[in-house]
Amino acid sequence: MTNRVDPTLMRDFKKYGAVGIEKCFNCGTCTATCSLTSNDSQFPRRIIRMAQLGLRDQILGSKEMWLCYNCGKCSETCPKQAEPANIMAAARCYAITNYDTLGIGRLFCRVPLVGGLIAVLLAIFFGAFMYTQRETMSTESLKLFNFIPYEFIHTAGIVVMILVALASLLAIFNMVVRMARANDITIKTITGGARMNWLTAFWDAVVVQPLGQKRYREECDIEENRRVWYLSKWFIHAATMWGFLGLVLATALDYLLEIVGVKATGAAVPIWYPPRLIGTLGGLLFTYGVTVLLVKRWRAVDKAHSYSRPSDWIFLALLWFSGITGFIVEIALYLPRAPIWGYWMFLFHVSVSMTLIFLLPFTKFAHSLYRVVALYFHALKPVPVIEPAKAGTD
Amino acid sequence: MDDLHMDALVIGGGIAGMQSALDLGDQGFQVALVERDPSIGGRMITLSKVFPTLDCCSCITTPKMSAVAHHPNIHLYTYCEIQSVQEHGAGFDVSILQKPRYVDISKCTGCRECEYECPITVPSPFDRNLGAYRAIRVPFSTAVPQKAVLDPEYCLWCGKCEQKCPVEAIDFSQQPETFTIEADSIIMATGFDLTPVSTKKEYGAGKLHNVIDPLMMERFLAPTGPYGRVLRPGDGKEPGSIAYVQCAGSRDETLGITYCSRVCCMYAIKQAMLLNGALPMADITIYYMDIRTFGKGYEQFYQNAKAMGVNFVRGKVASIREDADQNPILKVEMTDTGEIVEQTFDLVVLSQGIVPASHPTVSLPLGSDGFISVPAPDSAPCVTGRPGIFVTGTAAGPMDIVDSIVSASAAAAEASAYIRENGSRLEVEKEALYA
Amino acid sequence: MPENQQPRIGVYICHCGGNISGAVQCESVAKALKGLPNVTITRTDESMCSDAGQSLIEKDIQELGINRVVVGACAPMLHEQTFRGAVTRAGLNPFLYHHVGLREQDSWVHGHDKTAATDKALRLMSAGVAKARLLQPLDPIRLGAEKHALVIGGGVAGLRAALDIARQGLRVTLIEKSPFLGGRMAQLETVFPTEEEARALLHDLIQKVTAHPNVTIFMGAEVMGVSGYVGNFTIQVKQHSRGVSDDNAEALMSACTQEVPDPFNYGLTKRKVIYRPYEGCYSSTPAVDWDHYDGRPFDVNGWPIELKDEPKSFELNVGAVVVATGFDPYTPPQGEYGFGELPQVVTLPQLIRHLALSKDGKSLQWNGRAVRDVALIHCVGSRQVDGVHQPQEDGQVNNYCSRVCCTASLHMTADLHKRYPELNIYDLHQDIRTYGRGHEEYYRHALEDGVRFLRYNGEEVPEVSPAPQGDSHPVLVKVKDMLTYGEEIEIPVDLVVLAVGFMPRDLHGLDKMLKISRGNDRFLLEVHPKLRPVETAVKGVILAGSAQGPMNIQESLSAASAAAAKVASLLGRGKVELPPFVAAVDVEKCNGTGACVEACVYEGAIALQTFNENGEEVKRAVITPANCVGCGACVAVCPNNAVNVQGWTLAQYEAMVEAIGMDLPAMTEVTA
Amino acid sequence: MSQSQQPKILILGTLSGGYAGADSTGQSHLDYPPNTYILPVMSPVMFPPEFYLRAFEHGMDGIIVMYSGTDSPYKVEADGTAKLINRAYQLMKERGMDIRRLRLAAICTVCVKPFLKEVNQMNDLLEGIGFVKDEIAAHASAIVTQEAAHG
Repeated sequence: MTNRVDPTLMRDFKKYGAVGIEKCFNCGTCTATCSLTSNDSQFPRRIIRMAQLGLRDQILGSKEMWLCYNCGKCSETCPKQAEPANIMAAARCYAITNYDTLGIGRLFCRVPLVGGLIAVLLAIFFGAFMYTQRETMSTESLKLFNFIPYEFIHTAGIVVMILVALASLLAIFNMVVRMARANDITIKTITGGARMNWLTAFWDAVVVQPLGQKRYREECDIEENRRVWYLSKWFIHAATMWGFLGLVLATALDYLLEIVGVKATGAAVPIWYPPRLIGTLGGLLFTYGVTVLLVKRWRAVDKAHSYSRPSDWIFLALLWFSGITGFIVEIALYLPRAPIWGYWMFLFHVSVSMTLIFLLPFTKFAHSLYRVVALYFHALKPVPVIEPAKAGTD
Repeated sequence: MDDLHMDALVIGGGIAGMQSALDLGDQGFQVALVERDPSIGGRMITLSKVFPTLDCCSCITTPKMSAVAHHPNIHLYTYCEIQSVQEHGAGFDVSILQKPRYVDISKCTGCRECEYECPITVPSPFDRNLGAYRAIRVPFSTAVPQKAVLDPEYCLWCGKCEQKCPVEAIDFSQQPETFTIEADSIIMATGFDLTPVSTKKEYGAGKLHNVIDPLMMERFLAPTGPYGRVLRPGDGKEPGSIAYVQCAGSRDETLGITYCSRVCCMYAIKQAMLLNGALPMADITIYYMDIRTFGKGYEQFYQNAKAMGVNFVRGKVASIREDADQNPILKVEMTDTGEIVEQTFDLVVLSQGIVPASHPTVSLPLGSDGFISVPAPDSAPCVTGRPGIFVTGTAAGPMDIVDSIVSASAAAAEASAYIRENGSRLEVEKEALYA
Repeated sequence: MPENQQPRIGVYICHCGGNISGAVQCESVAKALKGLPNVTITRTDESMCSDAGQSLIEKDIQELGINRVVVGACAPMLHEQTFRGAVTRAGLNPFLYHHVGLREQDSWVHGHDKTAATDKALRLMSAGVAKARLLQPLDPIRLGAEKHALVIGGGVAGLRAALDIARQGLRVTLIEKSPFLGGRMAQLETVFPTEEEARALLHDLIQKVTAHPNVTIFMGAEVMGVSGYVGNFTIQVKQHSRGVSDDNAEALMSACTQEVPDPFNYGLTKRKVIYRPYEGCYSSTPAVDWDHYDGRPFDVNGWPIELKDEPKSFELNVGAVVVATGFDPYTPPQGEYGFGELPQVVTLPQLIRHLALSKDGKSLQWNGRAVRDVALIHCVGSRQVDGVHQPQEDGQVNNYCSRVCCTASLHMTADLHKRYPELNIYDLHQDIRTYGRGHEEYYRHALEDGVRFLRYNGEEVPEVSPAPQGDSHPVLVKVKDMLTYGEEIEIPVDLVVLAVGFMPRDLHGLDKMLKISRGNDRFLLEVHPKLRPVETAVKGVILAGSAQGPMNIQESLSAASAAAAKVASLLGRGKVELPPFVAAVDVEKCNGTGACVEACVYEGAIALQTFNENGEEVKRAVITPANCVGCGACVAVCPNNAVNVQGWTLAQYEAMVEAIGMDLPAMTEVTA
Repeated sequence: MSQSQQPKILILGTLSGGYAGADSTGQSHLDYPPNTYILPVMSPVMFPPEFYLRAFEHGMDGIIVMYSGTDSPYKVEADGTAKLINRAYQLMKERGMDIRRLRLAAICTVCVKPFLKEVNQMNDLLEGIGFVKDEIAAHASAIVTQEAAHG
């Protein structure tokens, strides 16, 4: 296969925030420094090289960029200070933009002002829309679903979910097609190989790595971990993710309990009540994680957090607002007297959360999807290559 | 001491300084050669063999040292430090500190009786602290002058040497003395130091047992070296596999040194070739980014090394750690294939680069790289920012021996022209010079 | 005089820091030699050439009355002089010394067989001792030296050498083959790393040289013959006419219609046969290009004016010669990377000229179209590999690195980027060798300017081919890029620039006339890269600049100044000493056959003279040492062996051969 | 094994040619048989033909004259040496010696490969034809036999 150079890509990459990409002289320090890279998945240099030469298909078909957790060690040691970690982040941004065929992702990555505006407008739209459906604000106790009818939120939520799911599937499809093309992945890659290959890969891609943060925890920034665990990079990332998932789980459980008729959604329950317990813990973790991330980026504490692009801020802001408002609502819910601001906070929370979810395939949030897909392909054991029998003997 | 008048004062008795002094002396100028150490010879005399001819290094250096010592027009001041340099007309008043040797060099015959008698063993900087010598000693076997020197830091003042000395040369009462030389011109030949790697924690920050600097390897390979063979400093084992980490102190912004040190590729290849001879069974691998064998005969030298079986791998070594047996382990991406390897070696040499040596007190404008600034390299490559002061060798940036020697002769030409055009010598004397 | 007494021979064997002792059992050899007649003492030492080693010899001469010294060490080329010096210091005649090469011709080549190496060392040393027995004190021939040097070549190295020699108070004559000074440097625009204007620097230098009272310059002049020796060379020079004068130059130039490709612009443009290479050149008077002028008269105001080259020949007497003849850029053969076949392929020097001639526009224009993408290929004509590259006419490939091209190329890309920021530049290299002070900065700049670097393997060079019809670009460059894991990368470009290396120049016999040799790379050869880096094997002939090998401007300047320092040392005192190895006649044996005179081809070296011997008129051969070169042609033909080359006598050779053939009593013991 | 049991090769190398070429070979650390003894000469044009005969008598089994040929700094070296060697061949033939024992070769200062080729060729030859002393003895006895037959 001949690869034709495309000089425009590197300039493009700079627009995605790859500040140092042109400085790289391909010494390989970054790749050899990275503890996550391996001979089947080499990065960051491979990604940098593809971007330097403009090999778009190879970049968009690569799973490598999603295996990176942005620990920043490569940038710390780079002899040219080409910021490889930052280039990896830019590559992810570039991929998010390109997998999304709707063009919305492009706005968030390339035209951050518009992206930000979209997020704000969307939140206002959701808020205003729900506000039109408002009913009563009880001051006796915080009866949130008397304020905005539960059915309405539910329906709106489902509509948003379906739209998001459609857009996500489309983007994932794009990704898979490109990845399959670039890496010669066929159905046989999934079904062939070791028995239960697809299942073990799935287990690894969904549970062990993202949920367990295995490699991030064990292989990435080991020195960092030795310091204080609650400030280590993997834990902050894990706290954010676990917290978020905890909140989602709590919401889902709450809903589930209503369906099975145990309790009404939104009804005040004791602290030990599982959905509430999960929700409170999740909220705490989530708020902690996102806050630390924001502070790190704001203070540019290390190489990995030095080059924040607007899409990072939009994503973190959405996360933070949805988390913190949810938490405040939670507090309001258990105050002896229901404060009026609790209703407004609830409205705010629902709008921001919906915006966050709605924008999932288009913002940095999309990494949660692509990373799982990439991890899945990465975890597939290769189909053993059977050497064709040599004709005759020498 | 009386004030002295010289046509030129050369600071630094390494190969560049010696060559400048010889070229000026050969033209009939009176030259003072001031050296900080007790012997001239500089870095070069500590090397094993030199590229690309693989001549034994002392075969080239010692005759020059000898020629300097015997030259009627060259006045040697060893173990001296420059204190200050003041303009004086077109020339300079140079104040020099003679450090006490505690040995009267007019009496010492270099018989080494004191050295044999001395009970104190101290690490020898000549051998990069790999070997040891005595608190009183002739600095090394081919030292010029062949005179003993006592190291007061370690001396117990037991007086054994004094009793043993057959010519009563030991003089514990010596004090530092300052004297002044009036010189019409100055040549800076102050040389280099290795780039420090203590800040490079990825390479062990100088704490790994079997990771050494290239000058240590030179001492291992030198026939006059401390052990007479190549071994691991960690445990004395003979290494079966040796790796060279190129650009371990150059072209690296994390060290703050962005320039190329120019000599490391060639010395690594040279050492690899010599190791091939010394340890024929050893595997030698050189990890590099660009092989810079640019000089006359250098490219062929590189090709010969390849043909000889030295393994060249492109990729900058990312990190070095050691295993339980103190074997260094390198991690590197072999960029030709993208393969990431962790390779265990018995011995690793960090190809450290060149930084300016700590300067004597001659205030001169420096370049952004820390070396003495040469404002017009493409019209006057040896002229510094201060009239009458010239620079040569590695004081003006990384340079190999061949280039240093040529540059030394060039500096001599500049200095001699300056002396003729501006010097304070009487016209009569100038005429007499070439009569 | 100790030398007239019975020979007392001191024999010294050097370990050469293991270089010799690694293969030769030096102690055994010393022990065996001890038994030879006249050998007073034998010693071995770690390093005979060190001060301590030399002192050992001096001490033995003074204390043991040693009057012949034999040292077995490295090649005599390296240290014979060193030991002669030591012997002299001890008060002995320096020619009572004999040097045996035990390293290059024994230990280094027979290391696998230590016994044989030891035996050989013993035989060579005993031959040395045999010669030493017959050594006689000799005195060097002392000659007056012209305090005048010749510099050949008016490029930057030649100019600098001339200036520095002049500044040392010596007279200099500079001759330049072309009618203008400046050489290759004049063809450059700016220089790295300072980005100064090349011509401004050059003209500053020319100004200093031409203004110096000690300098004489001949342009359009070449060396036709060389005779003599250090201190007293006679150089035949031919100087071509300039053809025009300042008075008629403009009229003739406007009348001139004959045009030829302009070598100053590497054939990119044409110029008239009466020309100045560029505005502001030195000398400013135009000159006629005699090689191309068709001889037809010019029509000046209706008058036909015919120009004729009337070369002047003259002789120069100089004490030393500095060869600063420079280099030629490599010209790729037809088809190498499409050169000469595709109009889009140029060399780096050509592009430099092209840029100098181009007006600044929005884009770089080449071959009538705007250039968007450029590929730059390094190591064209350098680092060539046998079997991959087309050999030169002499069958060799240029396997050396040309040293300058990497930085020169990146200096060019910086300029291109500055002028045409939209240009995409691809740099195809093997290694980037920006070694010098400030050079790595160019690499950094190139990277930051967005130059894409691709690395090819020297054995699989890039391919340049015309693009298929309908492609967006006219040329495709294909390369297996080692930075992309050896994948084949295709680069569509509008222009391919070949970073050509340095070629040694055809000196039209000058090297032969000066009797200087060339190295494996065919550049002029120095004696030793460290001991005598700018001197040739011919005393008084010194190298400066890129005639010796690839060098940038800074390095050429250093080399030129170094050459000047050597000239100053050599000629400053107005006298030189020559080795005494010339023929000498033993009048006792000579009976005037005249065979020697017949055999000698050197003018005035040997002649028959009539003497009165016991009242009888006899003819005897007489030598004039300054004219004798010591070849020994007279020795072979003398029926009486009455003539010998001093220091290399037939008797000495016979004794040496005999010693080699002989088995010493101790030999079996030593080599058993 | 002592070299006295090996055929000996004498090499007369010019300082501007063969001798420097041998030094170059040494600098490249290229092995060749050790039974070679190189003597430096200014120019071999100084050796009368009889010199070679005497060298053979002293036990030199092969002689290579490594001169500088046309590259010599001495004008007569190229032609002059060739003439002298030709006369030496005559003398050798008269004595029943294999004239291949004496060779004239142009070797330059960096002629490493030609130097090795010459040395190895001569060695191969000597391995085949043996010691010169045997050859001389055989010739002498042949003459004796011949004379005896005639006598």
